[in-house]
Amino acid sequence: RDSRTADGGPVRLMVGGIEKVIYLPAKLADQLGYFRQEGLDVQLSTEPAGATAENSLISGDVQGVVGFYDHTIDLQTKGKCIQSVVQMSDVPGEAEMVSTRPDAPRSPAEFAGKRLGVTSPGSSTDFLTQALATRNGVDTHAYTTVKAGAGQTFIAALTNGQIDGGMTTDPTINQLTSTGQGRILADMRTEDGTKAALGGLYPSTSLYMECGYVAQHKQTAQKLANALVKTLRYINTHSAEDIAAKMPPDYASGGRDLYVKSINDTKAMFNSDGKMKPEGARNVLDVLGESSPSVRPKKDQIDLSRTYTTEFVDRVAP
Amino acid sequence: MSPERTGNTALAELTASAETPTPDPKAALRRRRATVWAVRVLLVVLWLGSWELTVTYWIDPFFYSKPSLVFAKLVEWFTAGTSQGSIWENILVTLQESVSGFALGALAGIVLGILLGRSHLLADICAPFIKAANAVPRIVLAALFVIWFGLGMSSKIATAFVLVFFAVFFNAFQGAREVDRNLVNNARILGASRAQVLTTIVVPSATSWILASLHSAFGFALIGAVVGEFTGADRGLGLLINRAQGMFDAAGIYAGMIVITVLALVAEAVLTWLENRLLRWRPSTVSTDPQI
Amino acid sequence: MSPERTGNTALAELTASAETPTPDPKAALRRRRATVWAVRVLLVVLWLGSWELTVTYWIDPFFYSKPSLVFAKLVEWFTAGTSQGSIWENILVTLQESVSGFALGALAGIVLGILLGRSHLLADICAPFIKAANAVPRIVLAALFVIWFGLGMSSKIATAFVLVFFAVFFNAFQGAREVDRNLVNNARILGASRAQVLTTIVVPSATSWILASLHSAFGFALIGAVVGEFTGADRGLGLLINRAQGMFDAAGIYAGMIVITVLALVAEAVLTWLENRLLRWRPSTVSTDPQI
Amino acid sequence: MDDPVIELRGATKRFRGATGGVHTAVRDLTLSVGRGEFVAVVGPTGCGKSTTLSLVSGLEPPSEGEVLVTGRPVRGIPDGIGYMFQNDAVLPWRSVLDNVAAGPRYRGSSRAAAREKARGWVGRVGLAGFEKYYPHQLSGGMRKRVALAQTLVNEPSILLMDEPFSALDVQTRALMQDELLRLWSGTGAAVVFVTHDLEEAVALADRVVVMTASPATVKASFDIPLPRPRDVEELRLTPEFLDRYREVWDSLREEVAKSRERSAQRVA
Amino acid sequence: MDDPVIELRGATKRFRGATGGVHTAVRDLTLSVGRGEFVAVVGPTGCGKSTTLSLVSGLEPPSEGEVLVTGRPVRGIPDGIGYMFQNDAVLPWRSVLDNVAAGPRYRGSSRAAAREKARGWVGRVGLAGFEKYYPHQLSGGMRKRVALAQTLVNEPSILLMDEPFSALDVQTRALMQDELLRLWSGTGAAVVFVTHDLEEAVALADRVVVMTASPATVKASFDIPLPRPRDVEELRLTPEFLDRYREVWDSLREEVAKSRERSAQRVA
Ligand SMILES: Nc1ncnc2c1ncn2[C@@H]1O[C@H](COP(=O)(O)OP(=O)(O)OP(=O)(O)O)[C@@H](O)[C@H]1O
Ligand SMILES: Nc1ncnc2c1ncn2[C@@H]1O[C@H](COP(=O)(O)OP(=O)(O)OP(=O)(O)O)[C@@H](O)[C@H]1O
Ligand SMILES: [Mg+2]
Ligand SMILES: [Mg+2]
Repeated sequence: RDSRTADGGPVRLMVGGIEKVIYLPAKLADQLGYFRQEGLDVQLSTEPAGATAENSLISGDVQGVVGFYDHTIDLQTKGKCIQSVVQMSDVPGEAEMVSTRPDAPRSPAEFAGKRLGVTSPGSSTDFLTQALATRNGVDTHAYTTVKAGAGQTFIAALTNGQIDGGMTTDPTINQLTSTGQGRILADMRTEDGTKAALGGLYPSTSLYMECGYVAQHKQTAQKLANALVKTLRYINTHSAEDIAAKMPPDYASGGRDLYVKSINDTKAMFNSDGKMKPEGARNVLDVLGESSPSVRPKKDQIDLSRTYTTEFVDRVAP
Repeated sequence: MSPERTGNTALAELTASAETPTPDPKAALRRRRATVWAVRVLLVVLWLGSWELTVTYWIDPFFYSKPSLVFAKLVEWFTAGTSQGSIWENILVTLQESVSGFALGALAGIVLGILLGRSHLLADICAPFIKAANAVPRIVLAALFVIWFGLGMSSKIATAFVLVFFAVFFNAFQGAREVDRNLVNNARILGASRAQVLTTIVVPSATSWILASLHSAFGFALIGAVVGEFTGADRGLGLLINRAQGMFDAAGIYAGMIVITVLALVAEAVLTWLENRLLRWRPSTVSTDPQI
Repeated sequence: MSPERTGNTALAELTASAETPTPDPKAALRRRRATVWAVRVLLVVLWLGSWELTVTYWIDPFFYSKPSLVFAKLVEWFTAGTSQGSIWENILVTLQESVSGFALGALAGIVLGILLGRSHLLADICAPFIKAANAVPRIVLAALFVIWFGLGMSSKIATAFVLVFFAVFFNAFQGAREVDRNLVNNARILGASRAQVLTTIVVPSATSWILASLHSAFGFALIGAVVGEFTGADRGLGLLINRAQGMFDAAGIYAGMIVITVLALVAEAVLTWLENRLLRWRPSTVSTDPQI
Repeated sequence: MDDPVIELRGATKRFRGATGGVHTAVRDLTLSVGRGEFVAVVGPTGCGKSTTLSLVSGLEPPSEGEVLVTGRPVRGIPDGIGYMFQNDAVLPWRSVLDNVAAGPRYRGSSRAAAREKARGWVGRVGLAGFEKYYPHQLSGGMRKRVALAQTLVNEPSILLMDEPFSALDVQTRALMQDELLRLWSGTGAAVVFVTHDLEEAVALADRVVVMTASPATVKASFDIPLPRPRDVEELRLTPEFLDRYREVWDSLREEVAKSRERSAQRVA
Repeated sequence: MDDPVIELRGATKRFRGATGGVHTAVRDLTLSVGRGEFVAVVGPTGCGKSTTLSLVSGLEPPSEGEVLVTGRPVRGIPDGIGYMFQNDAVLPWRSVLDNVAAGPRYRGSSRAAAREKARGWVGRVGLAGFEKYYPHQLSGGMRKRVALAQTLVNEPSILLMDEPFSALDVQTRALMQDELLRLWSGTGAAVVFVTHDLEEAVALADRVVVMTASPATVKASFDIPLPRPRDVEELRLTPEFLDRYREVWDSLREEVAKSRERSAQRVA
């Protein structure tokens, strides 16, 4: 079943939710034809949960995953070597949303006793919420973590008052703010917002692959890096409208305006060089060291240099 | 005998020419069918109408969409295609997964069910394992299958398989147990070997049990395929729905559900035809069966 | 008559004192039970042993964990508790959801199944709708239920309900159709009203059908609760498993599955007890039933 | 006959036969049974006797013609009817006692009253001591007697019986016959009694109806003017009885021969 | 008797009765049937006749004692046995023809050969023309005849029959009886024939065994030294026949009375 192919064969990439704006570069690169220009035959699949996507990577069903960087650290505690090859974003692209009801928390310091939604327990949204809480002096046991999913279930939960707040991404953020059903408490879609909330950067969207695969298939990795960095540059030099127009029409089926606005608001999270900032990686480890039960005991043994490489993005032609 | 044996039309003729108040059974059947269809259509129209109206005038179409939007979405899918290729391709993928899962699951369920149903010792030994296995959440299994079988079709087939297998197994098992002992004894006396008892007595007796389970099983197979696609896939109706969920596209969710439902109804029609063929020996109950 | 009627011990006594080669049925039953348990335990040991060995020596425990790790995880849960509170609390939540869903779904399935099974007109009208509804993927429904009913218990109960309902409905429906017409006719002649025919003939006749479906239904109820919890929740075994999935904790996944399985087996034991009570009138088939 | 309780007027019953053909079981049957009359029906096997009873009981509608009970056309099951099927239809999940108690329970008796009544009937059909047995624990003849008790406990005013005593030994049968006559004599109930035992037919009935071979219709009807009350066993040896017997027998023999012949032709 | 085909030695059969008690259906039964012998068994209803047959057929094991067929103890179903049940057990999903063809098919005939053979037997029991009917389309007596053909088509060397003709009219019954005798006479098959019709028993059998009231055991055995071949209808009027009949009848009557009494006691 190990479909790891030699350079030149089809490359399967798994996206942890292909329609999520934070993972936009993957589909956009495909739509722009950048993979094909590199001579790559890329097949995109999707899995809604990050963890399942990584499982497919480890079991060898796919060669790369577009997902959150923090999983590479988590997986290193499990003895797996996964590394970020293209680091497309330095910030999570998430926002802590709260409802507009009067009893909703007005700052993370008021999290105690509240019900806070995450996409899934053990996911990045869970860790970010915990980091927000601990940095503001709230014990992680003082609030209730609720699995609220994303999208409609999240919105329904927030508007029904079943959660007081929650961590989510676009287009959910925009949907909530545009209808006035929710407010942004901590905006981690921008560098400033992220630094304010987490005290540093939190690199997220990345293409990561198995270390062994990368070592053996340098050519493929390079081509992927080329295509994705080109895409990042495209994102940084084009308007949200232009980008939206390149995407398949039914990605905007929730409403064209909403989609454009979502891209517009999230666009800022993407860098243009695909390079990991070492202090960002350090900060992720700090955050996980506080919140993740699997990372906490092994925090000091983690070798961050093995969780990412800039070897390929450095070589991308300017 | 022979003058009366003039085929199927004879009955209608006889009763029609008799000029008695006895109603013509064919006409009655036609009338009945017309009523049934009328009521069905009425119900659908009522349901769609009230949906459209409430969403238009009272509640937020964000969550509930409305029939006109769903219809527009369907039209779009079937004319312009979807972002993951032609709708027919997606249907074909899901159908392939569920039909394979259905066929394998039903076969395994029937064979194992009948074997265990007829062997008390085997049943005693295996029963707790099977019952335990039945309670394993398929959604967790689906994730495991992706790990075990990969992202391809086989993991979806496996998910469909486990759903179908248990539905069929329990019925085949009970059906094999319920076989009239007199019939088995008679067959044994007449010289049937164990295998012959199984094929000529047990299997036909259990047929109505098995068919009953097959009615729900194809639905389950579709669900299994969709769950598998939810867990990880690159094509298929499940993915289409999943994507719609992520994109606030309520109309897409409902449109996907409708496509799946139509598939199920088609399969159902095939099954019903099969059932009617297999159970031809039954007394027909349409006209004289006491209503309740 | 009277001298022979000395209770249950009489048979054992009679056969014991007879000093014939006829085997003592009680001892035979004991022996049989011992064999069954021995084989069961052997199977479990074999299975766990080979799992432990292969994982230890050949394959990667990252995906497959191993029994010793799973056991350690279970011990941890039951002594130190889980990340979302005491394990008992989580079990209780999931159990509450699935029992409610099971009870409601089974009741609705039985009532509707029997009613439609006895009324051909109603069945003709409703059948396509029910069959269509059966094919709607529960995982999609679970998301809709969270939207409609919120994140609380009711959305999980609803998910369990739809899973149980269809499993039971199709069997109750077929069971009601399979009722021996002679029995119905006899009851009508004896003066039974329609309601009485339903309660005294149809329901008892359909009992074995319904019970067969209930065997798989509680498993489905558990699955429904877990799927519901996967979609959105703050407690429950499903969430525990989901968390383990998110944290690459294979041992946690398997431990959660084991807890659910044990719940299902307990429920199964209750059902079997009920079945034996309800079907007491049956000829006992243990000793003389032809094997296969 | 004025004021008949059961009246069939040109009743015809057709069934859908094998391979889509039409099978006429009863053709143009006209028959009346008066109040308090005991009619025995005999005829070759498969001619349509059971079908005729099911028409009267309202379980099957006639394809043509009319069936009247107490003057009204039969729609559904007429009041006061009792019908003992050819194949016993006792409820397998009820004990003997509860099987017999079913009728009274359906008709609104309390459980205790129904059981009390049933207990008497279980004894009367010779099954005392078997009250708690389930049908699968009984012999063929015992099951038949449960069905008999089940029917009689309702005290029907119209009694249809389809070979009720065929599975009983000679002696038990005689006892049951006597019991039946005793019960019937007081009530003024109309009885239609299908049997293959001509002696039984002649000994019990006021009138013996001989049916033709399939499709059934009335071939002949013989009044049996023997005095009542009758002692079945003694009666059997009287010359009047033997005369009647001979008469019916000749008529029936002809019919059966005809049915045989027809079947032989079909083979050829 | 030397070299009996069927031998029961002190056979006892107990059932678990209602409410956990034990019911003895057959007690200490000793009986032998020789090669080519035709034994009729009569006895009060519910005494244990069917149970005895099921012991011989190997369908039920005895609780005590021994059952031998052709000298060997019965384990499973002995070869060459044919058993016509009291309740017909025809397959509802097969047509008349395929029901009768079942035996040959089981024993390895080709479908065509089995059908050919079956067709002859369907005609012989008078069901020609009904080959394609399903059992639910037949009358009670017709179903019985299907079962009869089903059993006889296998040409069994040991034939167990449990009230085979009880649902037939007098004439058809006489025909079937003649047919049975004709078939049997050549074959040297052993027949055990349970019936409630004493006339039938005496007319057909070499020996009539009278069973006691429940639990069954052999009460008496009467040789019937009437000459063969017999014409059943004529035989019935000969004085030898009537003598034998009277003998058996007296013996049986006593037994039935006993069974009655016991049941009456139980009521009291
Ligand atoms: N449901 C049915 N479909 C087709 N044919 C039927 C059906 N029921 C009865 N018949 C036919 O009708 C005829 C009469 O059947 P019926 O049961 O009335 O006979 P009967 O006189 O009671 O015979 P018996 O004495 O053997 O009980 C038979 O030839 C049978 O084949
Ligand atoms: N499975 C059983 N469990 C308990 N008791 C049984 C069972 N089978 C038969 N009996 C009892 O055994 C006795 C004999 O039954 P059997 O069927 O042999 O009688 P029979 O002589 O064939 O009667 P009939 O002439 O009425 O057919 C009956 O009293 C019956 O109650
Ligand atoms: Mg009849
Ligand atoms: Mg018997």
